[in-house]
This record gives sequence, C-alpha cells and structure tokens, in this order.
Amino acid sequence: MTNSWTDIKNTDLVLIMGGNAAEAHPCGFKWVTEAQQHRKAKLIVVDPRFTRSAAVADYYAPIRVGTDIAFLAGVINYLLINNKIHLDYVKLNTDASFLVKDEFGFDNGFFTGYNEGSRSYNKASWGYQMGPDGFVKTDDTLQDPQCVFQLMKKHFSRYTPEMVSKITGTPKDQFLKVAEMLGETSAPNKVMTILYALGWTQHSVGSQNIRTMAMIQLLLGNMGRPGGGVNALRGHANVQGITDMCALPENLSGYMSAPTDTDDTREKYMAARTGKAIRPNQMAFTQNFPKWHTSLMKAYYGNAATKENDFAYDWLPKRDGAYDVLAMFELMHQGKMNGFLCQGFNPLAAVPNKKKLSAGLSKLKYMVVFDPLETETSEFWKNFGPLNDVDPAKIRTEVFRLPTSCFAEETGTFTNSSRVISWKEKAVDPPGQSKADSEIISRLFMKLRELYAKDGGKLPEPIAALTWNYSNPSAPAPDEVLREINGRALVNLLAPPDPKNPDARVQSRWRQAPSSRASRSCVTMAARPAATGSIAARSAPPAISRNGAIRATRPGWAYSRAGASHGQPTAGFSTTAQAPMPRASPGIRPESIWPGTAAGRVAQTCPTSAPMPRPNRMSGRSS
Amino acid sequence: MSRLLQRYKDGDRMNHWFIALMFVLAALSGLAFFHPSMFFFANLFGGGSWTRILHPFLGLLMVLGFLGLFFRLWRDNLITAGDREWARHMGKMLSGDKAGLPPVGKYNYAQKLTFWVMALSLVVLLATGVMFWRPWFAPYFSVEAMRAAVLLHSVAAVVLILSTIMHVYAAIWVKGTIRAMTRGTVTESWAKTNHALWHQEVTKGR
Amino acid sequence: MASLQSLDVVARSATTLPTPQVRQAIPQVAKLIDESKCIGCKACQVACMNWNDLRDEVGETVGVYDNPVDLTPSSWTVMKFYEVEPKAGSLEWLIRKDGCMHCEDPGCLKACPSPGAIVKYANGIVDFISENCVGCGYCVKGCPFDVPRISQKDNKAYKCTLCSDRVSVGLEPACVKTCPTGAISFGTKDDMVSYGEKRAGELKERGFQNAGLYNPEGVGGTHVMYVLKHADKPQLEELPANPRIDPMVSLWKGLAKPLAVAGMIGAMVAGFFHYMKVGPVEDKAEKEEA
Amino acid sequence: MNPEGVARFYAVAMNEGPFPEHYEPFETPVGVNLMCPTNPKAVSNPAARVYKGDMEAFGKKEEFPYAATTYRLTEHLHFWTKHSRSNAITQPAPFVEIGEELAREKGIRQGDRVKVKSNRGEVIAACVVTKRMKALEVNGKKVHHVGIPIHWGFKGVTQNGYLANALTPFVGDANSQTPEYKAFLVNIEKA
Repeated sequence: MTNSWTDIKNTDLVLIMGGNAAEAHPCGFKWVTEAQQHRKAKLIVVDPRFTRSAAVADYYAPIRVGTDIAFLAGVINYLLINNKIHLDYVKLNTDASFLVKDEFGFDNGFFTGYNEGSRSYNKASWGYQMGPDGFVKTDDTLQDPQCVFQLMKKHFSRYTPEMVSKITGTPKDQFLKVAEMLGETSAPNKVMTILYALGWTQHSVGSQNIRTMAMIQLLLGNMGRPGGGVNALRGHANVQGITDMCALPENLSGYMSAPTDTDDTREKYMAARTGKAIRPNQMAFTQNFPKWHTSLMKAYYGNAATKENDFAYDWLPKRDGAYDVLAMFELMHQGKMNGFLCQGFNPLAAVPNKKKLSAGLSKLKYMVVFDPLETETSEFWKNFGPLNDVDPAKIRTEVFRLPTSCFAEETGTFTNSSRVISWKEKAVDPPGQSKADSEIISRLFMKLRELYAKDGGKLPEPIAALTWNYSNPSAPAPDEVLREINGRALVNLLAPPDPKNPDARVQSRWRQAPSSRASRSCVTMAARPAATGSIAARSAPPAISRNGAIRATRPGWAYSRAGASHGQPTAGFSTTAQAPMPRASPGIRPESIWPGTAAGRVAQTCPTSAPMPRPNRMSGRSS
Repeated sequence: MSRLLQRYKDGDRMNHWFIALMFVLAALSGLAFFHPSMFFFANLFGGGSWTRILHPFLGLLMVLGFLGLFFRLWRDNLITAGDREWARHMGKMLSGDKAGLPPVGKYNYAQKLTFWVMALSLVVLLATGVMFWRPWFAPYFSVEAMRAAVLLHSVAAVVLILSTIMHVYAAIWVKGTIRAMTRGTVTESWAKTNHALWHQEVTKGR
Repeated sequence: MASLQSLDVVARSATTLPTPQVRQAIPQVAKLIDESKCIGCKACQVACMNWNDLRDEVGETVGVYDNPVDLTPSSWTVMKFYEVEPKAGSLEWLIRKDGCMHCEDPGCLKACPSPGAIVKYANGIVDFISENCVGCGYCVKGCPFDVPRISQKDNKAYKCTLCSDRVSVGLEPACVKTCPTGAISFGTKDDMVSYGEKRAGELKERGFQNAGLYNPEGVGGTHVMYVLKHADKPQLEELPANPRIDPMVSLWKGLAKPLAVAGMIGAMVAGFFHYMKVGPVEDKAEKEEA
Repeated sequence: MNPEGVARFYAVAMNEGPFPEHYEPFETPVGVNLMCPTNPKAVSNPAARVYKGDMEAFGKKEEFPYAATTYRLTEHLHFWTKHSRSNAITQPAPFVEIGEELAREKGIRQGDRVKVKSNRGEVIAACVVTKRMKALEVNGKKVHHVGIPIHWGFKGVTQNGYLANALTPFVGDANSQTPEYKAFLVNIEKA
C-alpha cells in the first residue's frame, strides 16, 4: 500500500479493480464503508464477477479477465484527450517532460529492440536523451514530440472507447461512466484511491496492470495524498512480514538485489546497483547502496567482514539464474533440483499446473515439509482417488513432515498491508512436538556449522563466521532477533552541521544493521554441487506464506539508511529520518524500500511537504 | 323383578371401556397443552415433554378402539324416517316425558347423532394431529398448514369432549342404562320404556 | 439460556397471571442491521457459533453462497443472499443476516403451551428457556418470521438469544462485536431507530429512494431491525411485508381458549341442574312391579 | 528516489516495454491481440518467460472456449482454513460459478455437478448458477466466464475436492514471475 488502511477514510472515490476487498480483506474494508458513510465517497467495482464488493458498490462494470491494461489505457486516453489531468502535479512530480531517445519506437505490438529468440528486449534504444552535463534533457512545455508526455499521448491514443469495449467486453457506456467518475478526481480538491490485489498481479502482464493504474493516479495527481494512492492489499495477516524478510530469491535482506554469477567482484556488484541522480538537485535512492550493503555484511559476519576481504562479499551466494517459484519447480521438473525444504508452503495446491508439480515433486530425492497442518503437498505421493490419482509405488521421494507452531502458538510480529507491525504474544503452546520454524531452522544451522567444523568442506566461512549471538543458539528468542535487527552502533558519528543553524549539531548514530535470519530461514537449498547454496525459493509466495517470529521482524538496514540519508536530505527522508520515532519508525521506514512508496505516508507525517516523487511500480509482488 | 335382556356382548363392552379410558387420557394430556390453567394435567403423565410424547399415541389408540366399535355398531346407527319423527319431539325427551315420544329401536336419534359426531371429530383429530406430530410427520407440512391443523384439532377435541359429556350425562340420567355397559344386560322394562321397538325385536318369538 | 433474573421477565409463555412488572427503568435494547454496509463475510455467523459454542454439520454446496443454507438448531444466524433486479437490468446482490427478530409481541411466546419455556425480558429480548421446553413445536407455528428450529437430537427449540447472557452484563451481542464493517449496531431501541432512520436518509441520498427502516408494527416493532435498500419491497429478501401473528394462531391461542373452557364447564353445570330439575328417568314398569 | 527524482510514466525497468501495452492472456478466448491483429507473435506478453513444454500445454479457444479465473472466498484463507471447523461450516464444499446464460446453453441447473477441464487437468464440483456473471460481447462474439474458487483439497475438515490449480497455466508475469492464475481457458460440462 502506498497509503495506509485507515487513510482510505479520507478518499472521495474508491476503485476496486483486480481485487475483491470486501471478500478478501473484510476487516480493512471497514475504511471503505467509513468513507462511504462519513465522506459520501463513491465506490466503483470493475470485475468479471459481480462480487460481494460490488454488492455494496455505487457502480459496477464488468470486464473480461486479463484485459485490465486495455481498460486502464483507455482511461489514460480519456483523461488525456478530455484534459482530465492535474497538470501542475504532472509537471512537478513526473518525468512527463523528459526527452526519450529518437530510436525508441513502438510498432505493431513490439517496442524497439525485441529479440524473438530470447523472448526479451534489448533496452538500449529505450533510454532518455542525456545532455552533455550528464542530465536528462527535458522540455517543460511538454510539446517536444519525443517528450514522455507526447509519446504517452501517441501510445494511448489507440485505446479509444470503442477499442476498449471491443477488447474488454465492457459496454462502452459503462466504460465511459467509470472513466468519467475517475476523471473527476483530477480536480485538486478531489482524490481517489484504488484497491487491488491478486486480480492484477496474477497475470502474465501483472506488473504492467499496476503500472497503468499508477500512471492514472499520477495524471490525476492522486499519489502521495491522503485518501489517494495505489493500494496493494496483502493476502493475509503477515505476508508483508515474510516479504520484508527477503523471502524472494533475488533479494538480500532489505530488498537489496542479491549478486549473480556476473557480479564476481564487489566492485562490479556495486557498480551495477549504485544509482546516480540524472536530474539536477536530485538524489538517487540507491546511491547509498554500498553503505546499506556494508551494514548488512557487518551484521552477517561482524568482525570477520573487513575492508580487506571486501566485507566478506565472496561468501555471499551468487545466483546462477532465476529461482522464483516457477523457475524452482521447472528445475525440479527437469530433475535438476532434487532436494526441497518446503517451509509454510503448500505448492501442490498453490502453484499452477498440479500435474507438472506432482511430476516435479516425484523426481525429488527428499522433501522436508515444515507446516502446522497436514498439507496436500506433504501427501502428494498418496492416492486420493480421482482427487490425487498417483501411484505411490512409482514415487521414490522421501518425505519428512516437521510439525511447526501456528501463528497463535508463537510470539512475534505481524506486518499488515499498511506495513504496520504489531507485536503479538504467544496464546497457547503448540500441540505435540511442533516447534517454531525459527527453532527448526536454527537447529539445522547449528548442525551444519558443527559438521563444517568437524569435517571441513568447501568454503566453510559463510556458515562458520556467521554472527549468531543468541542466548540459546538453537532457539533464538523473537525479542532477541528483533533487537538484533534494530541494529547496534559500532561507532558514534556526528551529523554534518545544519546549514541553517551551523552551531547546532544533531547527535546521530551510524548503526550497524544485523542480518535477517530469514535470509537463511527461508532458504530452500537445492542439493546440487554449488556449495554456495543458492537462495532457491521464496519460502512462501502469496499463496501461503507463514507467520513466524523471525520472518515477521524488521529489516535492520532501515536505520543505517536513515543515517546514510543525512547530508542529502530530501523531503521524505529528512522528515522521517529526523522525526523522533525509534519505535514507530520501523512501521514507516520500510515503505521506502519501494522507491517512493514512502511518499504517501510522508505526505501524512508532514502534510506541508510537496508530493513525493512517484515509484515505477516494480512488480506485482506487492500483493 | 323383570327379565334381563342382553344389550351388549362382552367384546362390545371391553371395546367401549378401552375407548373411554384412552379418551380420558388423551383429553387430559391434550387439555394440558390447550390451556395454561390445565397444564397441571401434564404432571399426570410425567411432565410436559412426556405428555407431548404420549398424547399422540393415546389419541391414536382411542381412534383405533373407536374403529372397532364403529364396525360393530354403525348399522344400528343409520338415521331412519322414525328418527326424524322422534327428533320433532325431542323437547319432551328433555323434560323427561318418555310417553310423549315415538317408540325407538336400539338407539334413539340423539344417540345416533352422538355416534356420528364422535366418529367425525375423531377423523378430524387424527388427520390434523398427524400433521403436527413431531418429530415424525410435522416436517412434511408447511407452517401455514400446521397452523390450520392445530386450530381444527382443538375445535374437534372440544366437540368430542362436549358430546362425551352429553353421552355420560344421558347414561347417568336415564336410570338402568349404565348396567348395559357394566354388565351387558338391561331390564326388560328399561327396554320397553326407552327402546320399545328394540324390545319387541329381541323378545319376538318368545 | 436464562441469564437474567426472574425480575427481568416481563412476559412468560402459558402463564395466566402477570409477571413482575416493576423493572420499568430498564432501557429497551435493539440490534440494527445495515444491509447497505453488509459484505456477507459471515463473521457474525462464526462469532455466534463461537460465543454460543455451536458447531453445525459441515454441509454441502447446493448451488448458492448461503451456508448453512437455512437456520438450524445449531445455526442461530445465517447470511441469506438474494440476486434481484428491482429495476430491470439493474442487478443487486442483497445480503441479509437472518435470525430471530425479537418481536415486541412475540408469536412464539403466544403459541407456547409450556409455562416459562419462552420469556420476554424487560429489555425486549425474547429468550427460550430450554429446561421448560417440551418440544411441541408450537413456537414454530406462532413465529411470523419462521425462525425457531427444533433439534432432532433433544427435541428442544432453539434460536438467537440476542446474546442475552452478554447483554445482561453490559456487552453487545457477539455478532455485533465481530462485524468488521459496522453493518451491525446495538444500543437502546430509541437510539437504533433514530440511527436507522438517519442511515435510511443517507441511502436515499445515495440513490435508493425507497430505503427505509424495517421495524414492523404488526408485531409491535422488533428488537432486531434492518436498514433496507428497498424497504418498499421487503419480499425481495424473504421478509414479510406486514408480519403479524397469524389470525389462526390468534384465534387458537385467543378466543378459542375461553370459549372452549366455558363450553365444557357449561355443559357439566347444565347437566347438573337439568338433573336436579327434571330428575332421573325411571321406567314405570319397575315401579308398578314394586 | 528514482535517479529521475520524479515519478516515471516511462519506465525502462519494465521488461515488456516502458509503456504498458495490452497483451492477451496466454490462453485467450479471442485468439488475436486486437491492438495488433496482424502480429501473431505479440498476442500475449512477448517478454514473458515460457518454459519448454509449457507452450504446448496451453489450450486453444476452439477446444476450451470459456474464460476462467480462480479466486478466494471470504469464508476461507487459501488452503489453511479448510482445516478449521468454523470456516468449513460457512463454506463447506467446492464449487464453480457460471452465468445463467451459459448454464442454459449447457443444460446445467443450480447445484448440479459439473466437470471443468483445461488443457492441463480437470476439476469436478457443484455448480453455482448466477445472475452475477453475464456473458460479455468481445470483438463481436459472446465470451462466457467460469469462476473457480480455490479453497478445497483432499486434506482438512471441509468436503474433499479437486485442487483448482490442476487447471491453471504454468506461466508468469514478465517482471515478477507471479503465475497467471487469473486468466486461462476451460471447457465445462455436466459431470
């Protein structure tokens, strides 16, 4: 969410599309009914089905599944030709005036640079026009045919209401009615919010679905304003928590992109990821990437991570390819992955094409299922008649089932869609021999470390040198982990003098960020030669991620970045970073891991500040 | 001391008293549900729930019993031309002036009437009773139908009770009648006075 | 579930004498269900199950979202879904939380033959007292809303108690506590009526010209009320337009009772005096012989 | 935060293009991308990763004419709560949803058992026939939808059922690789 649940009550118009907030998020939906009753807000639902959300909506329009971009592109076209845009906002806060390379083009379904063989684009021709000063050329009149605004007009002009209706199946009048209602919020005193979920992300064009909506909200000037934003509603109590704990294979803790085979040196790794502002007086969020990464490595390896050994960069696993959920099961299906630790995840039920899944799991040597429930996955080998028609005799996979505790059976935190973190106490003891996921993973780690110590083996350092200072190493206490993640000072630093008030010196601390155990607790190790143990799977995709004390706690780098952001204060960060909110800030700071998503909240914490730069919505994963 | 005439066989009498017994039980258990002032009757049957459980069975047994008697007596209860004549003089009957009445057969018009009214109300009681007999049959009937049923059931029950009261009073009022059901015999003079034609019939050829 | 004192019982089934009437100061309570805010999430159903420790059978899908499909002895409230088109082409999905309406003049109580099996408390809640229930099913016939259900297991009647046990200690009913969208509110009858009318007004602004409060007079008003989008057509959601105790029930439990009793007693008294006046019929013959 | 310092209408980071463009789902009931009818290679997201064998596993509209989508219901949470009695009571058994018009065409009545087939598998469940899903006029032809809630399986206290993901295609978003659970093709018949 770019805004918070409670902020929905400030809106004038709610659009529910690519989601079904009333059914899948009933508790948060109270803020919609709140806005309807107390702010006379209208609710629009666009969905193939007349859902329970539609049942309480003011307007419903049907749409064919998988055609949201056509619908929303049509809205963009409507806004542009009817001038239903918040022009000042667009000029101030978007790249509308930026000039794009002349080579860039779009023709008959392809942008320039498409390579059919690799099914991918060479993006060389896509970039902005750079001036000799190293900054992007712009045209503030928005008239230059190569400026983003004009290109956008041209691109979306093809999405006429007729075409939209022809593709989406939405009757033209109903489409226009929705476009008109959305358009009204281009007025500076009107604001719209959009609530979406997996109905937009779970498509082959999921990310672009959301991006198109983000563009609409930018044109309408609804981003970074109370009651506005593009709001991804997370699937359950703690899926945000698991996502924040680098459950994604391409991420290290704190959403830092993990190194790949091509990043064989730290220099290359940093060069590829450290951003540089391309407009005057701006900062690139990632320009501090090296600082964050160093903090993380100090947290992982403490004194073993030194300048001399590149802060132990070589000990990090280097991805040799994709390890997203589909890639992982493809590898399994190809027989290239033959061991599987399946933690809080029911892939047989949750991953597409059960037949392929079942075939893949059958090729494993072993599978360990950590779950509080008897999942279908843990019994994929068992014949349940037509419901699971397999021949156990033909399946060699050895399956271990480790009962884990359920959310109410362990202390920890929940992180909700608003990125609000709540601490919860254990309510009951887990039944039988169930153990917390953290304990299981920790014991596994201790055993591995012991084996490395005893038998040595290839590259033992990543395991041997790992910081692991818990009172009970086999079962870290949630509050210990939380404290560790909050970070600790290695050395006191003084902030640079405030130009406005040179005498005052703000005491600040350079904090070392600790590691997130999750980076290991969520590992699914592929039993393959690469002793670097690639980070192979998100332990829990939206379909079923598990709450766990450890995964529910916070990425610690948030503080170190706050420190880092001193010196280049920008609206959002100076505000939040200097606001006295040691306990509260964790709830807020992680917003910024999505470039710009902090804005919505910053606008609330300091309403006076100008609307913040907007994100490019990176992916559908935020559901 | 005049001769005794056989009016009822043992079977008839046992059947009658069985019905009478069932009637009393069914009536008491039914009345318990009909009016709060009579709910205390439920205690005779072991409380409300037991009363609810037993009542339908008692009622059913009463009906079955009556069925038996019905087949024994229905012919004697067919209304005849003589009955209509008798009906015209009913007033004299009530004032006890027997002489003023035309002679009657085994049963007089009033008795026949009682017989048919009882038969009819029992049919209604059975039909409607089944409709809200929980747990077995009630589920098959709509609430509306059951509402009508409970109402009719009560009406029929009241009619039956009233005619029974009359039946009993008549037996007490006309001396020498009760022995017909207690011993099965009546005195010849009783027969002459109250059922002259029947008397001729049974004494014919002696 | 008798959780209030006998002092709170202002009406009692099959009871001829007045019940305690001293508790006048107790405010009448009411539950207001705002259909326009209900998303049919069934949280109220689960809350009801959990507070009252009810667990119905795990059923089947019969082709609708409703589950359990209807009220049962173990499901005291269920969500009912109605796909309707009040105006042609304008589909609406009305979702109604079904359950006991807690009538001011309860037909179940009127019909119940067992003293104290059904009571009405001073705060307006109509409650079934299971220990006195004989399982006759008369309440089913008395109810204008088809609410009571009789268990095949124990032959007792069950329905929503409006959480009389919670209310008696100053808590709101479990369903109200749980409702995530604020579609269910609870308070004094007066407050709920005025809030309901306010909501109906707001709905009219939103374009539901016939929105209104469902608080039927025919049963003296109810302690569970609805804000309906189409108050002019409650039948759209299987709600009776003018619910009242069925005339047949009124007759059966009204006039019929005194009449019948009078008739029966009258008959006996008449017999007695007739005997005394006219005397027995004795046959002459006997006398002559004597 | 972006190097631009402002928000992007034009996002080079996106793998299928700096501007959003409509592409059909990999299983499309239309068969062509009406935005570029003459380019068969751009019917669906040209930058989406498709593994060997999965392309063949996609169904065609001739054999599987109906647009299907999977989704959650409010009564359940994914595949957990089928282990919880309370949730099981409120939504006990698997079902699929279709509109009244399609039901009429197929002679399916409220509550009938129906078989839903995709090119990858099949699901048999009770049928909810509803006014809430109407046929849509797409490119001059009627497109019917089939809705498939996901919550049931062969473990738990709900009625057992088929796993909905027996039907879904093994392809994901070009950037996030989130699978395309929401748009694919099926056929439906009375079981």
